[in-house]
Amino acid sequence: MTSLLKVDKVKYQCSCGTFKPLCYLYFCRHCLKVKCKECVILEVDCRFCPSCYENLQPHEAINRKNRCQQCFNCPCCGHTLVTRATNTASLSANTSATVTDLDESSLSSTSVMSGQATPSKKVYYLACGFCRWSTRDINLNDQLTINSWKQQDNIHEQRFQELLLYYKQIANKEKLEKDRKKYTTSKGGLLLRTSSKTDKYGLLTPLTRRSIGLRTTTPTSSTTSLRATNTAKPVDSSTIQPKQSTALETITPLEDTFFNLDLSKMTTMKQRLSSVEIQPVYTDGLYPISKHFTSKQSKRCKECDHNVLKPEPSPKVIKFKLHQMAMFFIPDIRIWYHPTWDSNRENVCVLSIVNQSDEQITLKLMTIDDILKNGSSTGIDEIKVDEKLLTAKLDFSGGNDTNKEKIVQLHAHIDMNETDSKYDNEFRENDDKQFVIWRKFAKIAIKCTVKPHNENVKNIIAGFVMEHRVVGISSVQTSIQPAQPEQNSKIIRHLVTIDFGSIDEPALTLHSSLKEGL
Amino acid sequence: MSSNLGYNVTIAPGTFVCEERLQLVGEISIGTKTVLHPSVSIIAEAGPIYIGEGNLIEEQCVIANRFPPNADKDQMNQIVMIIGNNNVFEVGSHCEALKVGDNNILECKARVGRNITLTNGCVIGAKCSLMTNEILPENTVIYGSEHERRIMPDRPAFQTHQLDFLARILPTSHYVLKHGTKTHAPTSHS
Amino acid sequence: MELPEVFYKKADFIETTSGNKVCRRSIMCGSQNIVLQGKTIVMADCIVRGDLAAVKIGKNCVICEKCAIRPPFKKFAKGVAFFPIQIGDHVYIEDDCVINAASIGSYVHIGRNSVIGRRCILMDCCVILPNSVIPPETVVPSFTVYGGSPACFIEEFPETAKELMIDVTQSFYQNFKPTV
Amino acid sequence: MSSLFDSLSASEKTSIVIDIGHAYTKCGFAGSSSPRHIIPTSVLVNEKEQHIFDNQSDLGLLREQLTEFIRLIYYKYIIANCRDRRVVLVESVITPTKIRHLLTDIFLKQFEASSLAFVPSHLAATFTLGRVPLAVQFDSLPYAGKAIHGRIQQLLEQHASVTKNGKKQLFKDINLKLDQEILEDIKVRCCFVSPFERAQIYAENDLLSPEKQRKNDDVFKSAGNVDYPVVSDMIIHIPGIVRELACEVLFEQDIDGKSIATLLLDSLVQSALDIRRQLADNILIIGGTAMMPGFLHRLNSELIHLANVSTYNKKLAIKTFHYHSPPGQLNYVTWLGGSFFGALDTLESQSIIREKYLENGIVPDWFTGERAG
Repeated sequence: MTSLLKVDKVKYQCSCGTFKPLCYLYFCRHCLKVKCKECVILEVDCRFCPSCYENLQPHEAINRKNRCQQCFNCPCCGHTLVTRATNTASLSANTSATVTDLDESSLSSTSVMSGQATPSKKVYYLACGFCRWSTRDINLNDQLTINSWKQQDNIHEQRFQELLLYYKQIANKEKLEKDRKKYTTSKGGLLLRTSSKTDKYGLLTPLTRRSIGLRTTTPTSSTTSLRATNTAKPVDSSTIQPKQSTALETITPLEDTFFNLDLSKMTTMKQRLSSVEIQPVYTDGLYPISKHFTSKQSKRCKECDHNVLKPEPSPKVIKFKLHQMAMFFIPDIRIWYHPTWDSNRENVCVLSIVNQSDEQITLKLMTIDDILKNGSSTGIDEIKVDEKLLTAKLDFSGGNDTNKEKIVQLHAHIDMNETDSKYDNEFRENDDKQFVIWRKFAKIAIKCTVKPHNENVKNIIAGFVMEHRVVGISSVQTSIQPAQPEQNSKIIRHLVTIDFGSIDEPALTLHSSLKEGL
Repeated sequence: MSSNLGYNVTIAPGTFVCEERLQLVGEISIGTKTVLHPSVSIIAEAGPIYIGEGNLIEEQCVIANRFPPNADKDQMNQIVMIIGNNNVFEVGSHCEALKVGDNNILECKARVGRNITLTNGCVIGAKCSLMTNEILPENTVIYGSEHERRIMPDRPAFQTHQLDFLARILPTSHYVLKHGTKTHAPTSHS
Repeated sequence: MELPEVFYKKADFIETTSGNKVCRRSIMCGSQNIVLQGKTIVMADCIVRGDLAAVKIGKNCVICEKCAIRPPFKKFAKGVAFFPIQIGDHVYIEDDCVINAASIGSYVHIGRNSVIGRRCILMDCCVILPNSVIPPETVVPSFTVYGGSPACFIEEFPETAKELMIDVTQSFYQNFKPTV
Repeated sequence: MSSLFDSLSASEKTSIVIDIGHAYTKCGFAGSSSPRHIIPTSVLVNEKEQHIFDNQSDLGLLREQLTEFIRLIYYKYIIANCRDRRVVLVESVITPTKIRHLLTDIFLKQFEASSLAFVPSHLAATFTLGRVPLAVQFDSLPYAGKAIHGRIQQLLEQHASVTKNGKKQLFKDINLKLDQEILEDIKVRCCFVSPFERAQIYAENDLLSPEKQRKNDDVFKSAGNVDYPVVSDMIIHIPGIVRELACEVLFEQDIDGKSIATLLLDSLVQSALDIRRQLADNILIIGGTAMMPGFLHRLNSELIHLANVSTYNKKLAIKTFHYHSPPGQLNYVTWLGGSFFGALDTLESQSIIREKYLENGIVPDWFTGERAG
């Protein structure tokens, strides 16, 4: 849908200075500023499986390593695996003897159908609907219950925990020691300490020993292929020293299979990395991978710490508790028409302006020149214009110097079917007909001229500034000063850039509704 | 260019050919228990097309026996295109392979060129196109944007249930060609 | 960018009382099983297989040329059955798509030449990029963009998806005019 | 015991450990025995995958892409709130300072991490051995992978043929440049490191020339050919010789007479006499390239060969070497070290603290010994 409307043609300046399409921007009603995704901080609201939509509490999800227990990805192509049920003929022969394959979701209905006490028993296996991989490919036995597939264990887990415990003890000791000697401890470096006193990890022990002339005892048996080389003892003997890693001399040579290999039996990098701990080399080592969760996030303004967006915590609901998108506060600008470009001339273009907010907006449009000439008025956040970005000049009055600021009024956004033209006529009377060439409900079409800066311009980018009033939520108690309703509203300005595309681009076809106005 | 738009089709009993938007060109024979959905094109341009039993050909499929590129169309001998039994041609698939064995599946929008030979039990994944010159080993699966390949341990399951169901339901809502031989004289057009 | 005007020959389209515009050159099989809830446009050479199972399409949808909407089948122990398709409101399906989904939510945009596999579920507010393959039984979550073959998560979609999609489908309908 | 640590890691404030590599990035939580994900270091730009470090000159662009990439790590891959979380970054000592500063800024300012610790990758790797880390340790160079890719392309041009649209042609005739992705796939799925003896025969006979190769087939069984299909209309016939010789680039001596093996021996020669023995007995090889089939075996043979015959014979009395095998796959060993480091209580004292950084903006270098924070 962004591609249909080509939303990246028109960009608004965010309060941080970057330019983004309006539909991607947020609006903080406390700071009264436009915020982009760099200016908000994300918070995970709910975690859920993107396949079965199971919603889990945060700690539970983290406990399960953010993976679903019911859904699996295909280790071959990454697509979701489907549980298939099959009937086995008798209890004794619990594998093979497949009668029919049927889908998992049809279980309830088939169990009713096959209710006439047949001696058959259901078993389940996982299959991929895309690359047709199945758990039978790797000779996994079919399971008697749905989703009783075990995760593969990391063979290094125990060793890891052993080491971790060891390091934790040393770290604790160091902390204690540090606390005790707080007043004397010299400030060391990051990791490499210069004094052996603080070298709790023993990183430098051999080196320091060497420096004071001590020789470490070298083991004598250099002929054994497998041996434990022990060097310096740990600094403190009270810590539990895990078994040290042993160095091997003999290395398993290259397997002969590589000389005549079957390409289809080798796994790809993607397949290997999807199971981090195992990283199988051959396809028969592939194993179903638990589905990874996705999350919904709420977004918070970095400046004032208020939420700008808060979704409903249920994964299926698309509503928001708080939905402060810039689109609902700031009128939306789109390109409606541009002619075949002529770089020496002012090209007449048509822009549309839509008000998506619930309130009527009075909009003031200014050219870049106005802003540069007049500077900013008091009480309005200054706008910095980087003229290097722009390659063309946009003007609203066709070059006539009279009355450069243009003021238009826009209706509140209402469902199109509910309005009648009475409102339109009211506003239409006040319109500068040379400028506002068409009006319907909350949408108007304005005429402007675009002239490229010089003949070498390849890509036409023009810009202008618009100004309007927004009403925010004040963090100050408003009930104390009820007499000042204006207090929490503010006039804000936006710098808008419009990318009209390449100068060679053909003219857009003019809508029939605009033909009178031009 | 003179193109012969007439056809001569032989349909075996128990076969259902939906007439709507059906495009037939050349000499075609369709075996029993085969189902053709609406909007199928079978173009026997370079020679006859023989379609076996129990095939399922879905909407917007094109099965074509084309002239090889740069060939002299008048000088050429007829080339025969043979499609075996129990194949599935899903929606929008395009098959020009001259030899198709049994029990193959062309998924949606799959394309198979004329230099390919499909043996048995092969699956060409959705939107995969195969234009090489090779004989696919049995039970090959081709899938994904990079056209990855793998070999399945078994053939894909038969579609007999679906064919039976379609045989029941199609005649109730579609005009279906009766079995027998039909010829349609070439239409001359200006 | 505003959507361009699209003109059609009045004789080519049937307009129903609820504002649906269906091309005469489309194939609507088993039309008693097809429900279009209003202001939906179905263009030329589309195939909608209402004869296999019910097809329900919501309001303000646009189904472009040569799309096939086909209820998915499911295998059972004793035969097969075709399952109804549900399509929500404000759904835009571009040219040459094959839709075998079980359900498509509202405010969904499907790019051209895509294949939506059997019994897929597309949640509200999701986007399928052009030339994608959604394998059978995939669930596409809300506010995501999926693409590729097999389709996978590409990026997040802005939270204005609903408003953008309403805008697109409504202005498409307004700009879809008969030639005078 | 495992459940104890699971509950520890379940805490919302577990620090995260990220090892941003040139090609692949490893990410996960501190105190767990493997990274959650290993992902290509790339972001999507206009729906096309773009490697982040391919273009390092434009710092603004790099920042933008890194920010996007780190956001993906936080919210797509490990699903963790970034605010007030400790971060451990495993970095290579040859990481340019500007990138280090950039990362500090992104993590502490953009993602509001409470602290950030840099762990040098070589030290991190020794953590996994649980012993006093006296070890020669060798990371199979960040660019080794790229070098092999280049070699594959070159060898394919010399030896391979292609069937395209049904026609068989020589690879070089159609002037085909393969993507890095395809080259990597060929490397991973087809190539292997040939044993030392075979490589010697190749080197002596200069079997690269086709005539000799043919002659040779009678006496010497060459590796089998592989037909590699590329997308829809092409099959590359990869001869065995390409599969076997691609990785030779790692062991050939360059203009300066350097190869992986000589570098290792040189570092032994340069170390003090009394610890050489120990170093040679404690070699740790890490990195993804070291996972190539046959790599370690070949390296060992090379080392023994060089130590016995060539110039090293006089300088070095060591004739045998011993290797460690760390508790994990070779391509994430450094990450594992970071995982240990991040799980310790002392982490904070060795990190750059956010408040301090915002105050003074100093990013201490690991060798300057400047105190963090």
